[in-house]
Amino acid sequence: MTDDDLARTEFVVRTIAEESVAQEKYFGELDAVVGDGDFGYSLARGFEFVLADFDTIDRTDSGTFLSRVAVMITSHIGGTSGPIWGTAFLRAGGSLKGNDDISGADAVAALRAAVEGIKKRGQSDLGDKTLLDALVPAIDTLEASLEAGDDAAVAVRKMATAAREAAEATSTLEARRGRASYTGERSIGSVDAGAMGLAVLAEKLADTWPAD
Amino acid sequence: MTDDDLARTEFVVRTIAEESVAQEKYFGELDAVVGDGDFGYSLARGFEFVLADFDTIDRTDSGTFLSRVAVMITSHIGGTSGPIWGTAFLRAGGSLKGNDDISGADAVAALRAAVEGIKKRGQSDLGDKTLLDALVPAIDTLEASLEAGDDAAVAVRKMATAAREAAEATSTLEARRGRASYTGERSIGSVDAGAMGLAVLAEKLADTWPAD
Amino acid sequence: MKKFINDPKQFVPEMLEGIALANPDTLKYVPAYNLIHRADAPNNDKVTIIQGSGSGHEPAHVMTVGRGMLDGACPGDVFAAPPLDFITETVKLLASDKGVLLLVNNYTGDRMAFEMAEEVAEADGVKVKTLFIDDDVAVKDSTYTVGRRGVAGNFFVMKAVGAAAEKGADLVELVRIGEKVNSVTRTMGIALTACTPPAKGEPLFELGDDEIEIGVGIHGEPGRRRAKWMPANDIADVLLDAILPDLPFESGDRVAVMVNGLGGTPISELYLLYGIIHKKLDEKGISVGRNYVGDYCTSLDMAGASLTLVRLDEEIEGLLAEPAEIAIRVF
Amino acid sequence: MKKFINDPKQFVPEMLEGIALANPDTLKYVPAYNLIHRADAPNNDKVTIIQGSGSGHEPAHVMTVGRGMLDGACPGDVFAAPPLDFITETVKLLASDKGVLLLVNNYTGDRMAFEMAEEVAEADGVKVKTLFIDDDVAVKDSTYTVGRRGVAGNFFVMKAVGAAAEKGADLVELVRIGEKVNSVTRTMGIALTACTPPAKGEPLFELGDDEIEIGVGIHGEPGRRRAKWMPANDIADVLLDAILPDLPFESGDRVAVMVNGLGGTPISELYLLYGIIHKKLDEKGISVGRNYVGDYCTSLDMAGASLTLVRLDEEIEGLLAEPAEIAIRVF
Ligand SMILES: Nc1ncnc2c1ncn2[C@@H]1O[C@H](COP(=O)(O)OP(=O)(O)O)[C@@H](O)[C@H]1O
Ligand SMILES: Nc1ncnc2c1ncn2[C@@H]1O[C@H](COP(=O)(O)OP(=O)(O)O)[C@@H](O)[C@H]1O
Ligand SMILES: [Mg+2]
Ligand SMILES: [Mg+2]
Ligand SMILES: [Mg+2]
Ligand SMILES: [Mg+2]
Repeated sequence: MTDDDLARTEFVVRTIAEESVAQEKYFGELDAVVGDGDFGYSLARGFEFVLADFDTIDRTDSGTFLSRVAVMITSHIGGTSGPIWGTAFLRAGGSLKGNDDISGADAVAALRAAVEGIKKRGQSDLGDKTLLDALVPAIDTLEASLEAGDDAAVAVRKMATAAREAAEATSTLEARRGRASYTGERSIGSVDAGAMGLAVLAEKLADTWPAD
Repeated sequence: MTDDDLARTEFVVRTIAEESVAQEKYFGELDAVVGDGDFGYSLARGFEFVLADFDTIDRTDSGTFLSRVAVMITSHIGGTSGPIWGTAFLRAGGSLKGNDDISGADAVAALRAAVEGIKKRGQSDLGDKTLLDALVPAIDTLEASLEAGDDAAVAVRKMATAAREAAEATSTLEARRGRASYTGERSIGSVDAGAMGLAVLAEKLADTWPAD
Repeated sequence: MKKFINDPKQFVPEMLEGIALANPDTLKYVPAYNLIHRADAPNNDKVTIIQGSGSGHEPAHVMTVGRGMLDGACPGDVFAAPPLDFITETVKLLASDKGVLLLVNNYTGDRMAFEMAEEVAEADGVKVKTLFIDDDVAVKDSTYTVGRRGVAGNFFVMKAVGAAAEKGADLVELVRIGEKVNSVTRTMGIALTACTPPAKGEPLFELGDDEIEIGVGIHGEPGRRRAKWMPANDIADVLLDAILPDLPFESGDRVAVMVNGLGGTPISELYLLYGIIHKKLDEKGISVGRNYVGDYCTSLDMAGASLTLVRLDEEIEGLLAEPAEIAIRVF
Repeated sequence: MKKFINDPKQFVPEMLEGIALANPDTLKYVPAYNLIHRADAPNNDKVTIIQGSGSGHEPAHVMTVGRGMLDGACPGDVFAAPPLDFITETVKLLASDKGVLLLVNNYTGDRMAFEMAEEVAEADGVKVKTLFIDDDVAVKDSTYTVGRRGVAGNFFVMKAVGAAAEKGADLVELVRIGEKVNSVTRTMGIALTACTPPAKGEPLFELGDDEIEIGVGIHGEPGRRRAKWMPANDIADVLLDAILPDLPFESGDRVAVMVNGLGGTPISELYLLYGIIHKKLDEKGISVGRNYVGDYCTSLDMAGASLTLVRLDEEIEGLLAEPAEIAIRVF
């Protein structure tokens, strides 16, 4: 019921925000290989704002909460990540709006909505060597696990594992989006910063997922 | 007699010029320690001009020859070395002007004249950590050796040895002239570029001095 | 990292404050949005011109705010497009009755932020148009890519529309002029060293003592390929061979030439390079109408340079020749 | 060594050719004497102003030739005073009926060469005066030393006498003005890296990743002392503590401030440093009448900066405000 849902949503957002701040340096190094190195800085500065105002965010329901977070991200994160992550949170929030009993399927649907938002905003798709290449396989695994009847903690762990594998696999891809794409073939051989960042965040969620 | 004198003068000038060009890099490194590193470049470029026009230089007598070389040096060597070395050659030339039977004493007198010229032009004196600190002891030794009856080759060798020792000794001095003086106490511990350059040239003269 | 800097997070704000303090009569600074704007903006008799993009490219663009150039610049952090609200607030503050022209170098992050900002502004009833600059020939343009980058050539678009705006040109006219200038502008860059973003504290990539990066942008990312160092004559050929066939520039053309320093290269080297390029253009029958040598659009402290050519016509050359009064280099 | 360069021996000539090619209407280039001079010089209604010094300080001084500044500059090789004949031939070529003013930074080599040149010129019946600039507070001045160095402060002397000369001031008047400006100008420099002279091919000295040199001149030589890197706030204090007590500059004074880049430092950092210094001067009751931020007098590719303060009076401020048209940075 709602309180639990909201608590869960808050936990997810707070974990993503705190881990993004904690991983600033590492995320920056990932982006420095063939990008411009600001990925870690952008996420960290943005999520610092989210954490600073965390307690005052509108909590009418999970959807509203996520939408408010989306606005904070978009207005405080620069670079490509601001619009991309902002859109993702906005779409997820939208798909959960008014829903006060969020099922596993609802969560998956929200994540799918986020993916659609990223694709539209970034005019990107699977295979372009972006965070999508980690996010989509991760969601597929989460969905399968939940449908197979795993409880949330297990499903989130499987999702994280899938995200990690998929992120590693991006090193074989040539970047077609983002700054990395300017180096062309040279982007092959290193993982995508956004994809690996996403895997790290998913793993943190799995590591800290509260027992029901 | 004149031809010999002139031949000897030409030999000295040519040796100094060729060795300065050959030692460009080393002289530059000497000047780089606490100076601006252009000593080698300046001498090399200047003496390249002298060598290029060497055969056309007025050879009326050794004095005239040296004076002409002085003008070439002053007009083609920049930095402090241009005026300093130009003045030295000019004064030496002046003291030998019209002299067509140059004795060892005449040679020493010419070198003393050069020293006076440098002191006046550079408003410098012994102990300021300049080439004077190698040149003066070198001349003293040359004079003593000649008066003791050594033949030219021996005297020049003794002069070179004295120059080397005196140049090494400049490392204990604090520079009061030239760019090196701007580093103050920090100039102590490294030899003066001009003094060491002079020692190197003297040694080359000793190594190649023609048997009478 | 050895820079004149305090806290890396304050690098951009402290720099902007310096610009403001150095130009008290002509510029205003709004810390909340990294905004530097003309003290006399908005001016309702003139279209407002705003440039976005990240920081680290100075003098572009916060130091090119002034009469005849920009009305305002609201850069993001180093190499990061400005967050949405920087742009929307800047547009609100500087909007003029004649409208607002947003100049944006073509990068994913900037594109997205400014497209969103344009929507917001229009919703607020502001007349606004966005102009994307993409002059970098190092990037292959194709439907599969994000298109070419906007780099130093941005200067010429900025200068041309800035001059036209002073003379009262309307928004539609400015877009026409800007697109025209962009369409005849080509740039290619070469890096001798990597740059060091304040937040990272170390060079973005390793480069050997005898290596250079060919085809770099202005965000410190590696270029298209790495090569051994080569003499300035050969570098000039590499740059010209990439630029000339692209438009193409041909014998009989009259051009503006910019040899732009990337931040760590002294102007002596830039003029040396300029001389070589000028002579090579002469040989090809291409005459130099105007030339620009110096740091115009940098990549922090990167040693390197970019070459920009603009094919001139009477209109463009006239606009480039118009006066401008900006923050930097006052004699 | 990674520079835009061909043969190191041709570094200076090729740079000068680039300057000439970039300014065909306003400047002339005489290769034999490394001379860049105004196309309209000599002008018999105006005193001719010539600056010597070595190369490697660009834009000083070959790029500051033009209306309101220099009539000609004949630099020696990198960091080397010009040979005597460069100067004598330049004076012959540019001598005007109103006379010739030679601006010389105070270095042994330059002093000697220009004193000799002055003798020669006078022998040729040319009216000539030499003005020595020595604004560097890093050097202790005493009868046992060669005196203080002339560094970035040279710009203000050049600008002031250049402006006065345009208005017809005679030689005596220019010397008075130049000496006055020099007497109220003080500079202090800090290096973050060593520079690499083309002929040497490697840095002049080794400096650790966390070390800086305090009290450097403009010839790449080490400074007065080495220190650990410190934040810009502390660097500003080091510079001000060296400069302020020296004149001294006091509360109530109105000054011109120059934050000069030494060649390898981007303008973003210079403005950051300027902002800090501006605020510290405010606190001390010293008001900034004019400011100059950028590369004015460099040490090749050295990363670093110098701070120059000039105590203004009506005459000096007026002359500094006069227009000038020189080679660099055309918008
Ligand atoms: N067009 C796009 N669509 C989706 N994701 C993208 C796109 N462009 C970049 N990304 C993601 O953003 C990451 C880079 O983020 P960031 O460094 O903030 O962007 P920028 O390239 O502007 O510096 C990339 O690693 C990639 O995962
Ligand atoms: N005032 C002076 N009098 C005599 N010799 C000097 C004087 N100043 C410098 N020197 C000599 O010149 C050498 C440096 O020559 P150079 O590098 O050409 O001069 P600069 O200091 O102008 O670069 C010094 O090592 C010193 O021996
Ligand atoms: Mg990035
Ligand atoms: Mg020297
Ligand atoms: Mg970025
Ligand atoms: Mg020198």
